Amino acid sequence: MPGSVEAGPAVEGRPPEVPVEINAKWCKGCDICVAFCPKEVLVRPEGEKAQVAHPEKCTRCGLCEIMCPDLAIVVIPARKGARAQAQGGAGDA
Amino acid sequence: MPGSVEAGPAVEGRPPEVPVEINAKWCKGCDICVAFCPKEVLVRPEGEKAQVAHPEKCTRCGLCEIMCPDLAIVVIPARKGARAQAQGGAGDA
Amino acid sequence: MRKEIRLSGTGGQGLILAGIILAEAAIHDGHEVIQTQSYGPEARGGASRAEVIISDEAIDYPKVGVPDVVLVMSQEACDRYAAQVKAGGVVVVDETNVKSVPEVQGARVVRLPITDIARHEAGRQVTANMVALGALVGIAELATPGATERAIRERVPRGTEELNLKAFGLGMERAREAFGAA
Amino acid sequence: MRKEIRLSGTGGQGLILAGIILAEAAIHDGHEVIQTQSYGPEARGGASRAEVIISDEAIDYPKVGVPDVVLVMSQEACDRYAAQVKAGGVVVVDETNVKSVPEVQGARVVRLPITDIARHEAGRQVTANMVALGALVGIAELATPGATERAIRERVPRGTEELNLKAFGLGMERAREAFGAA
Amino acid sequence: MAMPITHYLRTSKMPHIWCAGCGHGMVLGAVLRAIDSLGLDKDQVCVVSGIGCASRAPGYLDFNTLHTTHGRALAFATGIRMVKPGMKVIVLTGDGDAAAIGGNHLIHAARRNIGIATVCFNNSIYGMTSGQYSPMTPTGSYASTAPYGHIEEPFDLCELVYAAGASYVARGTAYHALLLSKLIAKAIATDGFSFVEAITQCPTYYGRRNRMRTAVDMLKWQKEHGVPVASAARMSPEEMVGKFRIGELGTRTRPEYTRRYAAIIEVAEKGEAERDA
Amino acid sequence: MAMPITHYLRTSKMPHIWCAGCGHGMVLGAVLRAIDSLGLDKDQVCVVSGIGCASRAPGYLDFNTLHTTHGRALAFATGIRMVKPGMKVIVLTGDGDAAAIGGNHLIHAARRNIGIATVCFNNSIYGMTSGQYSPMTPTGSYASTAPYGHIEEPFDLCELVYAAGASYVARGTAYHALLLSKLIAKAIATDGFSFVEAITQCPTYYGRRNRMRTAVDMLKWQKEHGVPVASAARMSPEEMVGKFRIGELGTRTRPEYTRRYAAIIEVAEKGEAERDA
Amino acid sequence: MLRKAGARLMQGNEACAEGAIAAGLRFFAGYPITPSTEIAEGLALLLPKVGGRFIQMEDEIASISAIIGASLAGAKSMTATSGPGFSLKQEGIGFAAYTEVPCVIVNVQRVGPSTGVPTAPAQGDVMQARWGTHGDHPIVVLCPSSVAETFTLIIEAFNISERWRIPVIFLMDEVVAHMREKVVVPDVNGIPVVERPRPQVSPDDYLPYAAGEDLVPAMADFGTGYRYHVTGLTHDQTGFPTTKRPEVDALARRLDGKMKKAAPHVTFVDELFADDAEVVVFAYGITGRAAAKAVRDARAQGLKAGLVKAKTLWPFPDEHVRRLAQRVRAIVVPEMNMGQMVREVERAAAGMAKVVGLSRVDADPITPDEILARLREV
Amino acid sequence: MLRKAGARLMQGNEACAEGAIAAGLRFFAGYPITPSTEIAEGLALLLPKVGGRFIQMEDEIASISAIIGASLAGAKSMTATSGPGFSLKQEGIGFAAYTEVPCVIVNVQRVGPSTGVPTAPAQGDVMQARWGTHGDHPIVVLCPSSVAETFTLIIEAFNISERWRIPVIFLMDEVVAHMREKVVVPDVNGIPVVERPRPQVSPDDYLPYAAGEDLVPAMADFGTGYRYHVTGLTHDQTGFPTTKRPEVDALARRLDGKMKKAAPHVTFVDELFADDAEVVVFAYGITGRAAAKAVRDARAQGLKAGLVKAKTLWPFPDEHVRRLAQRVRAIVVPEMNMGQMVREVERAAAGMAKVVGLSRVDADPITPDEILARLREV
Ligand SMILES: Cc1ncc(C[n+]2csc(CCOP(=O)(O)OP(=O)(O)O)c2C)c(N)n1
Ligand SMILES: Cc1ncc(C[n+]2csc(CCOP(=O)(O)OP(=O)(O)O)c2C)c(N)n1
Ligand code: SF4
Ligand code: SF4
Ligand code: SF4
Ligand code: SF4
Ligand code: SF4
Ligand code: SF4
Ligand SMILES: [Mg+2]
Ligand SMILES: [Mg+2]
Repeated sequence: MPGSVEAGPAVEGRPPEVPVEINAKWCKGCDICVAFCPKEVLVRPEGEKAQVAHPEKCTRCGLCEIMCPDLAIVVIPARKGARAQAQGGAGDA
Repeated sequence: MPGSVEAGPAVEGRPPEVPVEINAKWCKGCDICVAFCPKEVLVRPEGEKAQVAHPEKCTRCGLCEIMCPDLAIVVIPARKGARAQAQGGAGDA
Repeated sequence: MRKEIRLSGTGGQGLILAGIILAEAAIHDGHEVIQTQSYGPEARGGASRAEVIISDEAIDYPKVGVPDVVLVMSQEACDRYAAQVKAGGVVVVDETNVKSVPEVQGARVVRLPITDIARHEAGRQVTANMVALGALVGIAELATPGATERAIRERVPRGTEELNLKAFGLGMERAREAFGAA
Repeated sequence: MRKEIRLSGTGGQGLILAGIILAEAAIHDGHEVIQTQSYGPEARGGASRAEVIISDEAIDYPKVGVPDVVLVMSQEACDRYAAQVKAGGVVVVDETNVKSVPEVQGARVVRLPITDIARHEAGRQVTANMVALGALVGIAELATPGATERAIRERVPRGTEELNLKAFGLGMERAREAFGAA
Repeated sequence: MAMPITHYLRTSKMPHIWCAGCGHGMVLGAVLRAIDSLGLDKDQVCVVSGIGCASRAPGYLDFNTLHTTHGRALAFATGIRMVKPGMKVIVLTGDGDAAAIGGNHLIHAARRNIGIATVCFNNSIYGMTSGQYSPMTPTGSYASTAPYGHIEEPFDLCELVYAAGASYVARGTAYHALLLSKLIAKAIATDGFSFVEAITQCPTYYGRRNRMRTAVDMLKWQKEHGVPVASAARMSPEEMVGKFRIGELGTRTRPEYTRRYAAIIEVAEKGEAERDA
Repeated sequence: MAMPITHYLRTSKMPHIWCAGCGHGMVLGAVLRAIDSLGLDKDQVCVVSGIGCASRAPGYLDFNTLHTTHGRALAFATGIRMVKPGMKVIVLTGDGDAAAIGGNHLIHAARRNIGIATVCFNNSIYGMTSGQYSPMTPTGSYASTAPYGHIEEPFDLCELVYAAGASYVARGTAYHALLLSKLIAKAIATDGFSFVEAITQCPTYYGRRNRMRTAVDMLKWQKEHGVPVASAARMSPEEMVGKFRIGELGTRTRPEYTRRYAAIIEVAEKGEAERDA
Repeated sequence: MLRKAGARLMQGNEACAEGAIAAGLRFFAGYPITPSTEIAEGLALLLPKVGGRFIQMEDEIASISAIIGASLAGAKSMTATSGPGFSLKQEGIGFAAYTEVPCVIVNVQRVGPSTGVPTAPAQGDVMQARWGTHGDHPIVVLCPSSVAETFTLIIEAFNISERWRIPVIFLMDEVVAHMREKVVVPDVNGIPVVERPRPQVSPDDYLPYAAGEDLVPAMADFGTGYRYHVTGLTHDQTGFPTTKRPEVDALARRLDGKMKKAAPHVTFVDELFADDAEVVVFAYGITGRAAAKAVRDARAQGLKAGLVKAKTLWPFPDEHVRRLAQRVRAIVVPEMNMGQMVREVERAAAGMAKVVGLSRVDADPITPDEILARLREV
Repeated sequence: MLRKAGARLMQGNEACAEGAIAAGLRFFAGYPITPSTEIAEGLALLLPKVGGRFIQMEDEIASISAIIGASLAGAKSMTATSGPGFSLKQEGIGFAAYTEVPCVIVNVQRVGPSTGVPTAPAQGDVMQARWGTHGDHPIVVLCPSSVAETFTLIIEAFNISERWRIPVIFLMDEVVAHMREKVVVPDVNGIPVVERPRPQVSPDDYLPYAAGEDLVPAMADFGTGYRYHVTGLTHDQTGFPTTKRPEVDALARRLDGKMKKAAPHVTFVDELFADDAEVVVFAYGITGRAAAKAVRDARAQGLKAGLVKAKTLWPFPDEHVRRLAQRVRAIVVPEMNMGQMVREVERAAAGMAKVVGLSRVDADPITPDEILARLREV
């Protein structure tokens, strides 16, 4: 049970360092998150696991989390608002 | 193979004696022909097979033949016309 | 004591039920008992032949061999089974349905208009099986009348007890008369 | 003559095909041959390990015991199989994928950047299996180059013959250099 | 009719085993009249059934006949049709045979649109085994395995088979015997999978237990409850409650399976296939 | 979401065995988000599957889980539901498992309207056995057993299940993951039989053979071909050619099976039955 | 109990249904087939009276599947069928055996193969009952020869199945199923009812396929807080799939070992005059009744005959037959098939006694006279 | 023929598919299952090339049903599966056996019971192959131990099935199915192909189930003017159902008799050093290969070992084993199951030789060393 996943939602008042956590043990490198992140936050160098390349661009839309087939991504919610955005994400289009 | 059934359609020019032939070996006495003959041509005394009681009333509508579950009835066609009537019989209603 | 009984006729005459009631009566009387039946080619239609073995001892082999008592309630059954009876046994024939009885050697043949009795005297043809049962009990003492009456009460559809008991009584009565006279 | 060869790596590296081509080449050379493979927990995914036995006599038992020649094309395969080699045998290691080789006793270890050769010299990474095949043929003389080339021509998808033969040739060449130097 | 019905019967096997008043004989008659109306060559007709009272039908018919295992008639028929695409393959089956144990073969034969005509003798019960409920037993009826009244809803079998992909689906009744025989003729003539649900009576096990004492009662019920599609179209949903539609319920045109396969053979004989590419 | 997804996972069994890019993981995520949205007690959820890649799902889930034989999940689930009508019984199945070998159990569970929610992971192929055609493989596609191109037509599975009697049928895709999870939540909440077809990708055996090289390509295909019911209603049949509808495709209200059975028990315990009458 | 204790006339199938309820049956799923149908019909009526549930499924495969599901949910479960349906249930039986889910499968034998003669008796499924599903699997097969025995033996069937977590095949024949006999129904309290071993540990400590000395793992009902996994794949102690060689081996050997542990407790054999017999009949089911009569008749004629009537067919009473073979001249094995259990008797006798089969395959039961004749020959 | 004669590398499943076509296979219906799937995949590609037809059915029951139908229509037919599917096909197999419809059923064995280990080998279905369906039925079971043998033996399977109108079970194991070996494909003309006996009489005189001396009735293809009836009910010579006792008896005994007549023609056993052996191995399938090596190794070590490799498992080579038992000290029976054919060897040996099983059930094949060790022990 990798710690990064277990970390779960951030504790109120202590903002998470990264908006998105990727469980490298579970990631199989399918590129789905990379391809569908609307903000090009993620990258995956050949032969490696997905990585957060541009955390600053992340809107916490949640799309990568719900689309990762390996359940390897957790989007850490910002204090408020971020989650709502996910509901209207491209995943539902 | 009872002869009565094998007799088949009447030979042109020699009118059949009875309009309806009932193969007693096949009849199981279900009363369907009796109940649905529109002209009350047929009867079935208790414990016996169906019989033609009133041949004169028969219109050769063919209903008894197509409704007999034991394929025990053959309506002998009159020289012409009779068959056509069957197409509009109650069986189709 | 060991008695083998075969009840034969056509489907719908209620012979299985008669066999069951006879068997239950024998249990009430404290005997061992087995009831079997034969089927048509497939389940549908049910049996037209019921057999009962009543014994004082445990019954090993459950099939009737040569019966002591044979009931025939149709011509076909009569042709097939009437002659297969133990020497000294009894064949009970429903005269209403059976017109000719083959020669039966060494056994008594009792003729009774069973179905007619049911129809006209008991009041309903469906009680022919009870009339027949009465006849069997009356003639061959297969079970005590009391035990049989109890078995009838327990088995027949609610509300039909009296009708069936009446038919049973008639059968017993008429059989005794006929048996005496046979 | 009897040689047992194990080709190991990960799914998708084309090792089964390499094993098949090696086996067919051996048939062209007039030998008896068996090729086997191992599967994952279910059919899906296919095998990651192929084995070939080449012999002059009929082969009774088809499973490879301790192989004469081992090819390892992934770190995991190397960790598992490199050390299981016959004394006097050869282990061929794809340096591109294998970073550390465990101690192997009594056998020669030949290191070659197989995948890199495929990618950069043959021109396509998918030909790594042919480079490896060339290496095996070059080092261990499991089949004649001519028979192997014929087998490659017959097996690979139409239109890719030359690419694959090139990769095979490169593998053979580089292996002979390396083997000499090992 | 060009031929007397006995032309198609193995008369030495008659009378059939069905009970007095059983509607199966009426449906069988309709099948034979349909075949006769199409003028088929007896040698080129193959009749296949499963197990049940209905499925005993082929034994009486002078065709190539096959009485298979319970529920599998369509799968056997598929093999026959694949090998002899020129034959008329007809499946005669019961509601239990077709819709209970055989339900999967039914929907798949329909999906493939293989050229088999299926006539389902629907008596709403398992006759052969003496009256257990079937997938076509109406809710609330009694059956030997529904002593408290049946709590399941039946299929609309025609709708199901059509949803599965059949080319032709229709419903008739034993009572509407001439209509039935026309529907069956149409089904047999269909180039693709066709299905006719023939509502029929089992007086012995369904009727008696459900307050319809005789076959005649049951036929009257059929007469009163079967509504021709054209009339049904004019009726309100309320008026249709408890009633059912009879006639052609669905037709569509799609290529028949064995013909599609013949095209594969043509390609393959020339040596073309994805794998070879 | 009230709980992180790992709350419902047997994390020690992860990573799962599915291939990189396999849509099954996405559908599984949708299932878990649906369960979470309903706030179900893990002890009172039972997840049943058959055999196939899709059917490996229950092994990863921290519920009462049962991995049965190929095609029979719904029949096993029926037994569970009958004995424990208070439990949420969910079947996770593949298109082969549900619609090929399991087709009969599917239509009968729907007919009975037994309270089981079924999610069919439809990747149009038999993934587990390496790519043979399934009853959901589109005509013309290639598969290991269709080397000349597939000649059968697939089911419209939602239509079929609805025609069989289901209370709720819906279709979603792996790509439309949030919609999918809402549909599944609705299905689980349904009092009766419910069915969700989840279109998902098998890049390994379907995609590669059919000119969709990557999972991303296949997801784009889903995005482009899945049309929400509301939009579909505004589109012409021509515009819909090659496309499919997603969303709720059928809902109806009928009494749930185990509740009907409970009424029988009530009657029987009082000693009433036709036979006794 | 549904019916009062005491002497009653019961049909074999009725005794099967009522005995099952007495044993604790609470779920039945089936598909009608002659000559087993009365079992389903009886249970459709009786089960809801005791709060149990009956369902007629779409086929036999669904039926066996449903009872396995029901058993996992905690209910004692049963299905009933005849040959064709029994063949269809084989895959499900293998699943139950491998996952160790208690359940009882009744097969009322009729003339086979295929559809055969649905209303006539045979004993043609005795080998199938042991070997019908693929792969090695533990199984117990019981076979009654009277209605009264049906009542008591079906209770044993449940008790064995629950105690050992082994599916039990209850193999009747058409004669026993359809005949009616006197049965003395015991008082409820007189009926020993066994429950499956349930876990004594907390869910956290529960290993669903870890077994103690008796090799029987404890079984939790679904929905009681033990959230575990059940699979027909080869599994380890945790219940999850494994392909590790030692674990694959361990499961196969534990199941085999469990069956061996259970054997002495589940092998029921009746004897009649066997102690001093020179020739014995080995028989089962309805044939055992004819054999009893034949043996009595033989004794009456001065022939030292004896009877071994197996109520448990599988595990085969090897030891019993072996001991017997050491002291008798010959063993006659009458069967309503072309010779099935006789092969087992031959194997167990290992050449120590002459073994002679007696086959009757015309859809009628073997008679005492036929057996007697064979006894006099050997 | 599809491929040129000559030496080729072939996979076992490929040899099965190609051999079948060489034998005349023209219809295949199947449902995919590991480790048999390559047979179906191969035939999907190859059959249409020879004008044959392939269909993937909705399940295994439909598959066996379809091939029986196809065979009645005149095509040599086959299906292929593995354990779970083989269990499902049992009812259909019984139908084919009873109606005497030629067909070949391939079962590539994997670890069972139930889903087991789909990709790993076992020999756990050998008893099921004989007894899997209900009722007495004739059946032939062949079992190859190499790819080359697969090619030739599948041809025998068709020839036997057609000649004797008996379904033939072709029992492979995962090792043989998936390994590749050199096969010398014979020239088309070198392959003996047998056709079913077709009627020599006119349709009017045709009795579809009346048999001559060989007890095999002539079989007309559907659609060729012989309009006859086929049923899985017990039938008389005309093919119509019967419940008459003598006819029921006659059918059962003819089928049994036919099997006995066929036996000498269908029982194939290979021997290695068996003539002067003191201990022999009885083996089959892939285990036969390990045994051959073990026996050679034993001889090399001076142990007079021999091998009997059964290519026909059923009818069991009783006589062969009996004769052997008379002259050897012990028979070792290595099997990838908990001990199945060893029971038959025990029975046939009837105490004359020691019979010792050797079970391996961890999903790996038995090695020559394991067998050698056992040979040295006994
Ligand atoms: C595998 C199998 N299961 C069950 C049966 C028993 N069985 C024979 S016919 C039948 C039902 C027949 O019902 P249906 O198809 O509706 O025909 P009907 O008798 O009503 O005409 C059943 C369950 C069987 N023969 N084989
Ligand atoms: C009785 C039986 N038949 C066949 C198989 C082989 N088999 C395993 S999974 C499968 C198909 C799975 O396809 P699907 O349900 O679509 O699942 P996917 O792998 O595509 O997710 C088959 C045919 C089996 N295990 N059991
Ligand atoms: S979607 Fe998931 S598995 Fe795929 S690359 Fe991204 S993190 Fe890895
Ligand atoms: S949460 Fe949205 S924006 Fe942020 S990485 Fe994921 S997909 Fe991209
Ligand atoms: S309908 Fe036919 S069977 Fe019925 S009484 Fe009339 S003739 Fe007889
Ligand atoms: S033909 Fe018409 S009128 Fe004449 S008897 Fe028959 S039903 Fe009556
Ligand atoms: S039982 Fe019913 S279906 Fe069967 S023959 Fe009799 S009436 Fe017809
Ligand atoms: S084979 Fe296909 S369905 Fe199976 S895990 Fe891989 S991608 Fe998914
Ligand atoms: Mg019906
Ligand atoms: Mg799939």
